[in-house]
Amino acid sequence: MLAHEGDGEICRLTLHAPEIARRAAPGQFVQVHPVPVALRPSAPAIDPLLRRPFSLCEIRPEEGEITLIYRVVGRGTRVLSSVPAGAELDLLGPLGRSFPDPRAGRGLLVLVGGGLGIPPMAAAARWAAQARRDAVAILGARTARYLAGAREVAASGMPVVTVTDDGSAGQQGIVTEPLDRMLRHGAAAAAGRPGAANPVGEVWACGPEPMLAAVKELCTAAGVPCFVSVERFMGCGFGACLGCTVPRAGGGYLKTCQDGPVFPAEEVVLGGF
Amino acid sequence: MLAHEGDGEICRLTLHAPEIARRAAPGQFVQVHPVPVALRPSAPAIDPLLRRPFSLCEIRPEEGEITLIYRVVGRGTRVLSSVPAGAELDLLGPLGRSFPDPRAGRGLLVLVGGGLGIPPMAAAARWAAQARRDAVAILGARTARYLAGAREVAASGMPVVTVTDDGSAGQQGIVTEPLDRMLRHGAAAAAGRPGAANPVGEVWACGPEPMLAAVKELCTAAGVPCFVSVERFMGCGFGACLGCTVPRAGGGYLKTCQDGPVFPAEEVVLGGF
Amino acid sequence: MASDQPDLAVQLFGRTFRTPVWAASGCFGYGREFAGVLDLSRVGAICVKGTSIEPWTGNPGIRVVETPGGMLNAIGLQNPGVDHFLTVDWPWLQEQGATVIVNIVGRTVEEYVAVARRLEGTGVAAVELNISCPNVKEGGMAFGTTPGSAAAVTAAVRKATTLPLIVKLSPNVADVVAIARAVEDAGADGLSVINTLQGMSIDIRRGRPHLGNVFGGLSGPAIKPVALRMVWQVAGAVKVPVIGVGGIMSGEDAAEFLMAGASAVQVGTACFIDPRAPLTIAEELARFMGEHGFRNVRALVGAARG
Amino acid sequence: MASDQPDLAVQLFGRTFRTPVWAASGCFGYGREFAGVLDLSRVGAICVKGTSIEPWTGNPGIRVVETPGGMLNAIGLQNPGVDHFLTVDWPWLQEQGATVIVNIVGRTVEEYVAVARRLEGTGVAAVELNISCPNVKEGGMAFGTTPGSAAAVTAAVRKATTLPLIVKLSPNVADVVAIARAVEDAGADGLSVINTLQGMSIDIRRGRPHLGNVFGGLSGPAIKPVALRMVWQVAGAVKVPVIGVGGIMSGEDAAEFLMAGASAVQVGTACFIDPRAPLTIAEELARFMGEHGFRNVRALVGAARG
Ligand SMILES: Cc1cc2nc3c(=O)[nH]c(=O)nc-3n(C[C@H](O)[C@H](O)[C@H](O)COP(=O)(O)OP(=O)(O)OC[C@H]3O[C@@H](n4cnc5c(N)ncnc54)[C@H](O)[C@@H]3O)c2cc1C
Ligand SMILES: Cc1cc2nc3c(=O)[nH]c(=O)nc-3n(C[C@H](O)[C@H](O)[C@H](O)COP(=O)(O)OP(=O)(O)OC[C@H]3O[C@@H](n4cnc5c(N)ncnc54)[C@H](O)[C@@H]3O)c2cc1C
Ligand SMILES: Cc1cc2nc3c(=O)[nH]c(=O)nc-3n(C[C@H](O)[C@H](O)[C@H](O)COP(=O)(O)O)c2cc1C
Ligand SMILES: Cc1cc2nc3c(=O)[nH]c(=O)nc-3n(C[C@H](O)[C@H](O)[C@H](O)COP(=O)(O)O)c2cc1C
Ligand code: FES
Ligand code: FES
Repeated sequence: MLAHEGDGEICRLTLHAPEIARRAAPGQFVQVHPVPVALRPSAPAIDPLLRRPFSLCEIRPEEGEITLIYRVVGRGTRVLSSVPAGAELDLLGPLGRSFPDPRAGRGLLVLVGGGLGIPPMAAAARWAAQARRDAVAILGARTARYLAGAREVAASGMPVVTVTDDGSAGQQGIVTEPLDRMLRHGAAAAAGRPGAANPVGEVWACGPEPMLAAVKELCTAAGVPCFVSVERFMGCGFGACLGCTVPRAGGGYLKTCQDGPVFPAEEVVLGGF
Repeated sequence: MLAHEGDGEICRLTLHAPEIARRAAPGQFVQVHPVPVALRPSAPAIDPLLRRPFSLCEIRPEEGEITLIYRVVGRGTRVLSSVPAGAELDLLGPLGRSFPDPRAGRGLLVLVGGGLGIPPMAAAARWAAQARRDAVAILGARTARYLAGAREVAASGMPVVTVTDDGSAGQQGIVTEPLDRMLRHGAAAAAGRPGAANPVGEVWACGPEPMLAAVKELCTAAGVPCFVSVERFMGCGFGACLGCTVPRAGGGYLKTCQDGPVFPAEEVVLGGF
Repeated sequence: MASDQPDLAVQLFGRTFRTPVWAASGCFGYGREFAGVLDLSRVGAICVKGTSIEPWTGNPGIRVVETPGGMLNAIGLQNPGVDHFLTVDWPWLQEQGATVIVNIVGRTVEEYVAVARRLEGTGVAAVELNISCPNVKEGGMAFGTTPGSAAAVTAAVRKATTLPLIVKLSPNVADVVAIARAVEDAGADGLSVINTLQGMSIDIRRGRPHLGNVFGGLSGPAIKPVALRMVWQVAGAVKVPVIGVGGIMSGEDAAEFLMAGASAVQVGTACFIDPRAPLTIAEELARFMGEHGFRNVRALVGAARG
Repeated sequence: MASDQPDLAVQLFGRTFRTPVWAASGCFGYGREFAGVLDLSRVGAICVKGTSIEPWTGNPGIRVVETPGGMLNAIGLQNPGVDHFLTVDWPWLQEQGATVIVNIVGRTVEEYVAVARRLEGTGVAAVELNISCPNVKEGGMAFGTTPGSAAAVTAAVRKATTLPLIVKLSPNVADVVAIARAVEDAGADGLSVINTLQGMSIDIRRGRPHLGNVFGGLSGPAIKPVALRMVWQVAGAVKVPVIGVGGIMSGEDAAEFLMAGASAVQVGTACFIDPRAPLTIAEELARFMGEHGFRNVRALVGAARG
């Protein structure tokens, strides 16, 4: 681990993990054990017991570094937040399916990130920018404080629309409002085409499941391909426990950790978490 | 916590604990939870779950400080050893019965410390020195490395006889050998009476239970009052769980944490731990 | 987010308990060790150490050992006997203003009955029958492991006392509901769920069991999911109040048990780590209730059964 | 302190297992997810996911949640069915050189028998009967909770297969020894002890159980003392080998089970945290054995029984 900063609630963890940085694609995640390696010499630590999944926020293969942004919500993240910079952590990854290659899709790409769904959009934004894909981001949170990762998204150079529930940053409102407008009228001022209303060709979304369900509904209505990144409690993170299932459209279950976390929206039934 | 140093196995922990430092007497102990307070905001940490008992090695009421010396033997002490200097720890104490007031006893006082039984003898030695009680210490360990606390005992100014199993410090042998000699022939060169063979009037011992049993036997044979400090697994450390019992001579049980850890040797049946 | 201070009082057995967070038997002695750090009258109720008709010496050898997220104990119900309790501890506890529940133990039905008789008319708040004791007459199995023996001891004590009668169930059974129902039918006014799970631990360096008694009772956070499941099952099957016990370390843990259907909870192992636990946990529970709009305990009880 | 490398091989059911540290059913899938991080042929044995005659979809809603020192799962035995196993997974596992034990599940005795029949002659190392499944015909209780139903399913499968037959016992019983004996008498060649303890957990913020299924199976270090106690009891009561399972996270934990009388162990939850766990733990066990002068596993088995 290289750096660890936080205000006790939102933390930013930069790790030296060359192997992961080299192989990872945006949308993938890592499984982190919050207890440093130094405290787990033979017997693993049990408080917490399991690893915790976090999306890759920044992937820097050149530096061999990755960055995670997380919120302290329970025991695991609290223990993690206390780990001093310089300590060694135990990671598994990169895990799961990434967003699709931005070169493969067509038309304007809209990234939608809600709350802690914003950090993975930073990696996605950088990917889209590198692929010179026309893209715009819509980022939303309860208040300005929870827009963690928005700076990293903006750093990709793409236009960003910000909304907050309380108006403390950007417009007051929720992410589906600007998305709905874009789907109907196209996005003005997207990369490189000022003035022109650029029709949306594809949407990638990450955030709370009700938000994902709403985004999916709008995209389905508009006939626009949509990819959603979902969250589930995870036993293993690599497909062995069958603990992280999401109902598959048409019956049965998919594993979030292995078949996802990024799914074509039409493949999954949302609203269960 | 003020300072924490160690080589990964033997650690020395100095704590700011004015209340404990003011009230404690040598032979008493504290119950330390190895997980720092910062990591136990509402729910207590469970790895480890229980507190760990450690004898007071140095008690400095003026500075409001206490020092503990401990050996890393398992999970609890390993977690404790990783706590950085400056962190806040949660302590209960002082707990249990101390050695008897050195002013009350008569004749030469012999302190016998074996291994991790040496640290409490440092506080005892200082107490005896302050009381101007004629005293001498016999300290033993497997090797020189495990003589932690011997320096602090010597700092009291009393003569110290050191023995190790392998001869890596002091004479080769075990503590009962010099004790036996002293009980038979008196101790030469005890404080203030060079040359005179000073008969032993009282023995205080702390160390592994087989050592305590041997010390007790020698003292009984010699008719010399003996106080032993015993160790037991502890549930609570303050008399509530009945988990730390030692068989009472004459039947029934005594609580190590409340009736001890220091007992008149004749009151307890040793050899059970 | 906090609203006005929620009301922690609970009415059970025709009496008001100041809070629903009680001290569990065997983890609070007879209260004396705790009097220095808390006001005993502020604890919802104190279940004193399992008390028998004659003094019991308890088990030899090592009696407690830590396990992952829990601890094993094999105290062997060491206690000074009910007469000592009545002459020495009870007067003192009354002076402290404590609400006291007496956990009673016996090797035969007659011994249980004898202890209950002695408590009659003393003013203790209730009797709690610990039916995890070895049943001497029926060959050493605990009374609490079959519906028949559990009901028999309950019925006998029921006849011997007018005090509220709580029966504390053993978790070491296949069907806790069958035992709960049998005990309710036999006259219990309430059920404490659960006592410790039977477990063991081996000292691999010495190559022998840690505990002198080989087996011990597992308590602490490790058993919380089992306790909570049994509280959920029992509370759904009986009409009498259920008191949840097992691994409660925080106000949030207590809220889980109340939401599962418990009318009150007991904290055991937590008292060893924080001797103020019954009060700390009650304060945390009040904070949780305030933040989530529960104005009184009744609103919380069974809230997750929806 | 280390002496020459101790011998980890164990002979059971007339065959040699490379180590006594096996992967527990449901925690290692069909091995595929682990092939990238370890050599499957080096794992003592792989107990594959509980496999039924037809594919099972498993439970809706949240399926796993962490608890203190443990986890609850309510997967609902999702599996692709024995035919999928035989056509897709088994050939692949054979290519990897894996030693495979097939954990079988059913809702009726006939379903268990049907799965066992399909495995006949395939060359899998053994069948492991998971008798913690709901017994549809006897009204939803698990087969493993009464000696009679446990013996009945064991006897039926015994008749249907010449493969070594291991029966995996449920810990949710009052008297595990009675069930162990019944199952041994019915023809089991070995016993796995234990499956998960039934538990639950409540999401107090949403005011409802965490798991979609309300109840789940508790695994992980929290249950180790209970598992170890049952291994000790069962190993003292039966002649067939006992395989210890429950909360094993390290070589020292494995040594505890072997010293208690287990002839081998399985690791489940540990595989989620460290996918190399079966090998890591075997290495740690070898180190412990070397340091304490145990030259082979046989010397360790039952060493604490004195
Ligand atoms: C693929 C994926 C990517 C994620 N990326 C991020 C990220 O970049 N930043 C971030 O802050 N959070 C992210 N999360 C959520 C994060 O994993 C949880 O906040 C975290 O596990 C909570 O752990 P805890 O012990 O502090 O909380 P507790 O609530 O105490 O955890 C208890 C258990 O629930 C699980 N859990 C709790 N909340 C969640 C959740 N939302 N999703 C999955 N499991 C949960 C924990 O893993 C643990 O097993 C992601 C989750 C998934 C599945
Ligand atoms: C009154 C008293 C004073 C002590 N003073 C000191 C001291 O000054 N320095 C020092 O290094 N050690 C001292 N000890 C021993 C110390 O408490 C143990 O080494 C420590 O608890 C080990 O914890 P662990 O988690 O690292 O070991 P583990 O072996 O993992 O502990 C498991 C459990 O066993 C208990 N335990 C293990 N060894 C002992 C032991 N020897 N005595 C009591 N309980 C034990 C632990 O407290 C814990 O509950 C003292 C013990 C007692 C009872
Ligand atoms: C050391 C110890 C002694 C106990 N003694 C008794 C007892 O005398 N009577 C009884 O009914 N329960 C006894 N118990 C069980 C507790 O009251 C409680 O049911 C159990 O510990 C689970 O709760 P916990 O996890 O909060 O400790 C004892 C528990 C411990 C740890
Ligand atoms: C997610 C999960 C799935 C499981 N599935 C099965 C199964 O299909 N068949 C079975 O017999 N046991 C199953 N088990 C139980 C384990 O094999 C093992 O008995 C139990 O988890 C205790 O061991 P542990 O503490 O090492 O995990 C499962 C356990 C878990 C955690
Ligand atoms: S988390 Fe285990 S299969 Fe997905
Ligand atoms: S440790 Fe609890 S009574 Fe001594």
